[in-house]
Order: sequence, then C-alpha cells, then structure tokens
Amino acid sequence: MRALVLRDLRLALRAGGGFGLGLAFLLIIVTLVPFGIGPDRALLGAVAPGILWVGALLAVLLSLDRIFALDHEDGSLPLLVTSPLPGEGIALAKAAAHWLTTGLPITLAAPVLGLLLDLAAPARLWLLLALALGTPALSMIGTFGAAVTLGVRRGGLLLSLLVLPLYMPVLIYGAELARRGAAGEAVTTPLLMLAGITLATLALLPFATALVLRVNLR
Amino acid sequence: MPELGQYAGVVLSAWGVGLGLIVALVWASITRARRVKAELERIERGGS
Amino acid sequence: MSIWEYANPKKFITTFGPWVMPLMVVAGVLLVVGLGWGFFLTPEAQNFGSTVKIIYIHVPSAFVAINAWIMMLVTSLVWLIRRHHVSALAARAAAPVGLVMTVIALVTGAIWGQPMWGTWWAWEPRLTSFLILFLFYLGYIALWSAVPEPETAADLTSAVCIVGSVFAVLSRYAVLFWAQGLHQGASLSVDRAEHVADVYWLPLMVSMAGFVALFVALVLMRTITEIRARRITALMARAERAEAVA
Amino acid sequence: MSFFWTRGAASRWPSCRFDPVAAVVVRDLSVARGGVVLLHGLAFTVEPGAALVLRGPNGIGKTSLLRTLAGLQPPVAGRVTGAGEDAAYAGHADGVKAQLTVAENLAFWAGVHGRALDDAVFRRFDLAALRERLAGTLSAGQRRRLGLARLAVTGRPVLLLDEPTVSLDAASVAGFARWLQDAHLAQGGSAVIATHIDLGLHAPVLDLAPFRAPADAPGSAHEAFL
Repeated sequence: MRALVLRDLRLALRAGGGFGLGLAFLLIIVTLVPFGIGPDRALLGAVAPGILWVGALLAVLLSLDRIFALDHEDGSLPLLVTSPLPGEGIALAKAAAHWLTTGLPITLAAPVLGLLLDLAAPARLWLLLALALGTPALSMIGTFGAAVTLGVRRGGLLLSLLVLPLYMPVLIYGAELARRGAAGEAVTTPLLMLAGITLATLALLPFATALVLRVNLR
Repeated sequence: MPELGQYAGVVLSAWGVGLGLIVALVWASITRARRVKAELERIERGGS
Repeated sequence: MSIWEYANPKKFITTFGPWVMPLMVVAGVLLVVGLGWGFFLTPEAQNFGSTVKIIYIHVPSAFVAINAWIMMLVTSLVWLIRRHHVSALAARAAAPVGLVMTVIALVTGAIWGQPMWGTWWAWEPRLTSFLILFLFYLGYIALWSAVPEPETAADLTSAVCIVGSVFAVLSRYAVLFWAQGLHQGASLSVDRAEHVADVYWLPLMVSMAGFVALFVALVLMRTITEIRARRITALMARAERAEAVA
Repeated sequence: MSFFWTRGAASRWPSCRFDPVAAVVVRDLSVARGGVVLLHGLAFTVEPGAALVLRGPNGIGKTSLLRTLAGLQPPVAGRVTGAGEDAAYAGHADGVKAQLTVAENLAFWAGVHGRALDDAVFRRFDLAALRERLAGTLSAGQRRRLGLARLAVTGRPVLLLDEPTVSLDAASVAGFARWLQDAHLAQGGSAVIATHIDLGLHAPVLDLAPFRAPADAPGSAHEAFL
C-alpha cells in the first residue's frame, strides 16, 4: 500500500500530474468572491468559512476523475487488482494519495486564503480543524464515485452528479463547525458528527469501492 | 367549482403541475411498454 | 412454493402482467374519489385558506417518492445477494416514478410556499432533503443509462443505491440540524395524522391509497417493459453469437 | 525471496527459485465476455516448469480465458486452481507510467509485490541503458520490454501472457523467449501464452477452436431471458 501511495504522490508531483490544481481553483474562487459580493469586510468575514468550504469541495470534485482514470487507461488497474494488495487496500491507498495531494494542501491553504476574506484568527483555526476532519471523507467518497464511473466514457459529469449528494452531510457539518467555532457557539455536535462521518466513511467505503472496482474490471 | 378565493391561482397551478406530471409519467410508461412489446413480438416472429 | 419463483422473468410477466390494468383502474378510481373529494368537498382551513387543498397532491407524492427509494434499496439488496435479474430491473423501473414524484412534491411545495412563507424556495429541512433525494434519483438513473452492460449496470447502481441510502439518512439528520424548519410539520405530515381534522384526513388517505396503487401499477408495468427490453437484448446477443459461430 | 534461486524449493526441480507451487488445473471451464459465453468445456493442466500456448482466431476468447485464469473475471462454469494468487497477468496494455523512469516503474511493482528490485532484471530485458529514462520517452518495443520485465519483478510463478511479443523486434523476441525458458520455466515457473508467433519453446499448443461455445451455451448472462 505504501508503494502505491508513494507512486501516486510522485506522479502527482511530476509534470502534468495535476498537483496544485485544486489549490489554484480554490485561489480563483477566493479571489472572485469579493468581486461578486462586494468588499464589505464584515460580510466577507461572515461568509468566509462557507465560501472556503464550498471552494474546497469543488476543488476536490474537480480532481476526482484522475483517481482511477489514468490507471485505467494505461492498464495498471487490472495489474493492481491481481497484485497481493487487497481491493480495499487499493481503495484506501488511492484515497490517501488523493487526500495528500488535494485535501491536505487545501486544508493548509484555506486559513491563509481566509486572510483575503477577512476571516478572524480563531475562525481560521476552526476552519483548519473542520477541513482537516472533513477532507479525508471527501477523498474517500470521491474514490468510491470514481470507481463507480470507471468504465463510463466522459464520466466526469456523472461522477459529480453521483458524488454531490454524498458530500452534503460532510459539507453541512464541516461548514457549521467552522461557523459555530468562529461565532463562539457550542461545537460538540458538528465536531462529533464530522469526525464520525469521516471515520465511518474510511472504515466502510473501501469495501464498497473494492466491490465496484472488481465489477468494473470484469 | 369550489370557491378558491385569493389562492385560486396557487391551488390550480399546484394541481395542474402535479396531475400533469402524473399523466405524462403514465403516458410515457404506457407508450414505452407498447413499443417494447411490439418490438419483442416482431423479433420473436422473425424466428430468432 | 417459494416467493423466489416470481424472480423468473417469464413467471413474473405471466403472474403480474394481468394485474397491471386492474390496478390501474383501482388507482384511477381511488384518485378520482380522493382528489375529487378533497378538491370539491372539503372546507378551507383557518390559516391556509384554500391552499390546504394542495396536500392531496403534495403529501401523497412525497410519501411515494420516499417509499420508491426504499423499495429500490430492498430490490438492490436482493439483486446483490441473490442475483435475481427481475429484482434489479424492478429497481430500475421504479426510479423514474420516484423521480417524478419527487419533482411533484418539490414543485407543489414551492408553489405552496409562495403564499404561505412569502417565498418560492426556503432552505428548510424537508425541501432541502427532497432536493437531495432528487439528486440521488438523477444520478441513479443517469448511471443506469451510462453503463451498457446490464449486469455491470445492475451491480453499480445497486452499490450506489445502498451507499446513497446511508448518506440520505445522514443528510436528513444533517439538514435537520442545519436549519430550523418553516414547515408545518405537525399539522400536515402523515405520521402525525391525528392532528389533521377528519374532514381533510379521510380524503387524504383515499388519495394516498390512489397514489400507492398507481405506483404499484406503474412499477409492475415498467418492470415488465424492462424484462421485455432485456429479452430483446438477449435475443439479439444470441443471434449475433450464432452468426459469429457459424 | 531473492530474484534467483532460493533454498526450500521443490525437490523435483533442482534449481528452483519458486516455492513449490501446484499445477494450474482447469476443469470444465466456461468463459464469457460481456455476458456471452465464448468458450466451454475447457480442461487442461499446466505443470510447474511447463508452458501452454493458446491458439485460435481473433475473438475466440483467448483474452477472456487469460483474464479468467488471472481471476479478473469469474468463470461462468467450472473451476480454475493454481492460478489466481500465484499468477502474473500481462495484457495488451503494459501498465507503464509515462511520467516515471524505467527503474521507478519496476521498483513500484516490486514494492507492490513486497519484493526487492534485483538489478539482474535490467540486463535480462535489455533495459540497463534505459534505467533512468522516463518511460514516456521509450519506443513501443522498449516499453513492451519494460512491461514484460514487470513479470519477472513480481516473482510470481504462473505467467498469463496475452500476445507478449507485440511490437518486439526479432532480437527482443528471442531474448524474451530465452528469459522465459531459462529463467522462468527452468526454475519451476509455468506460463499460459496466447501468441501467434513461434517462441521456440518446447510447449504444447492448445487449439481453442474445438471449445468454441455455441450460441445457446448455458451460463450466459442473458440466459434467464431466453
């Protein structure tokens, strides 16, 4: 599994690997939003956690079809599936590599980009926490979606359509955690729910992903 | 026709949309059922 | 005699085919009685005026929309566990019905919301949940039509249906947590039917029965259509193979 | 387990780098593609140290058979023992990453299979000079050699090869055949090969034509609807 994660990281960093794509997308969104809703600092600060969450989610969505598509094209996928790696391991490794190249940079960059949106210091910390807890679930769910649409030609739109409703709970609790933390309200419920969803997703979805991968390679 | 008062437009449009969609669904289901059935009968008569 | 015998496509058609028309008639009668009663013979409600008449469309369609998904979940599980083709096709047949019901519930809800809340759309839990359900239906149907191979499509859609169901329940709680409702939950929902005065409740129940009968009839008819379409594919594949072998 | 010979090998093959493995046994096997049964009633055995060459016209189901042996698709009927976990499959696509160097590609597959990468493999497959080249810059033949070198790296005793010599020149074909004979089969490995080229192996040929399934062969995905 480590070999697979390391290979995917290396591929992402090489030319044309798509590393930083999500980050650039997030930067674009953060740059555009003030032009769209006006430079009022109080307003920007209030919507910043939500904007950054939605931006992070879209950035992740944008990079999902790369998870399996390239391995499918060059024939690596059947070789991986027949290797000693269990299908669940492949799913987890793929999700981990995706998170390391997309979710983690976004999580680290979001509080900094929050400065552009006048996000207060404690709010930036809460946003960091919420994204750190939520983005692994986004990667894992996305890996499942990418496995489902593996054999579909031009499956990008279908992938987004399938994954979008699955992202809803993560987005709701994640954005709510960041907002409540910033406003100094009680955070126990969203914190526990977000952590719970991420853990349950990481525990269960690899099995569904492995099943779907096998079906698609049949 | 019952007296619908100020909300007549609202009530009638909701009923119109609802019943219209149901009729469309039933109609689509029936036409597709007929078409597929005829197609199958044609192929089966064809002797394959 | 086991229930699984009906999983045989031919047996399914010969057994349930004759039921479709009678069920359609029953559904039609129930709908005419229930909706007619509701539309012409019930009084206006104190706070709603005549808009209360929308419940005869809104509530039954919402009820069917949710239960169609539950039916699809059960048939998907049956397909994955027992590999009965009819089960997968029944799930496929039910999806468009569920989608249309979801749209009806959403649109009538929005039309109703306009005079009641002063806005077409409110991000309140139930409407939002139905919007999510709508997306699930769309994705499910799109996936069925995107995958050419029938068994692969059945497997993939079943997996999506099961995973989606878990997330739908999660979304429901998330959405409830996220927004306090504008909805007239206690007075209109079916599970709290005792709060609705009998004048509205009885015709509502008849309409509900009509919608359910219509759903069953449509799903049976559409399942039979799917079986026939699948048989066409099978015959074509066999003919093509016979040509290749010869 | 090192690339070459290890102790604890089966006694029947004095210098055997593979742990003792069972023969690949296929009994009454039916194979399908896209739900249509292509081959049926297949039965053969490939002993360790032996190879089997599959012959048959295009579309008869060679690829589907190899994929079934590899465990990528379930058999429609019958059973396969001795392949699966012990088998390395090489299909039409090489599974080579263009943005990685030759050495990185092989090191990855060695890592996935939990093995160390032995330098001998570069010599064996004539890749020594290309080690640090990005795989994307290789010619088709060089890339194929890299794909075949992966088989050696996995250390799996049963090779399932689907037209392995495509885009190889005569010298490379001879080199590959030599590796297959001396370094694989002679060491207790086995192979099932679909090929139109005579590799010069002392291997029996299985003509698949007699096993072609008729249109109404049982086990088709469409069966329930016919």
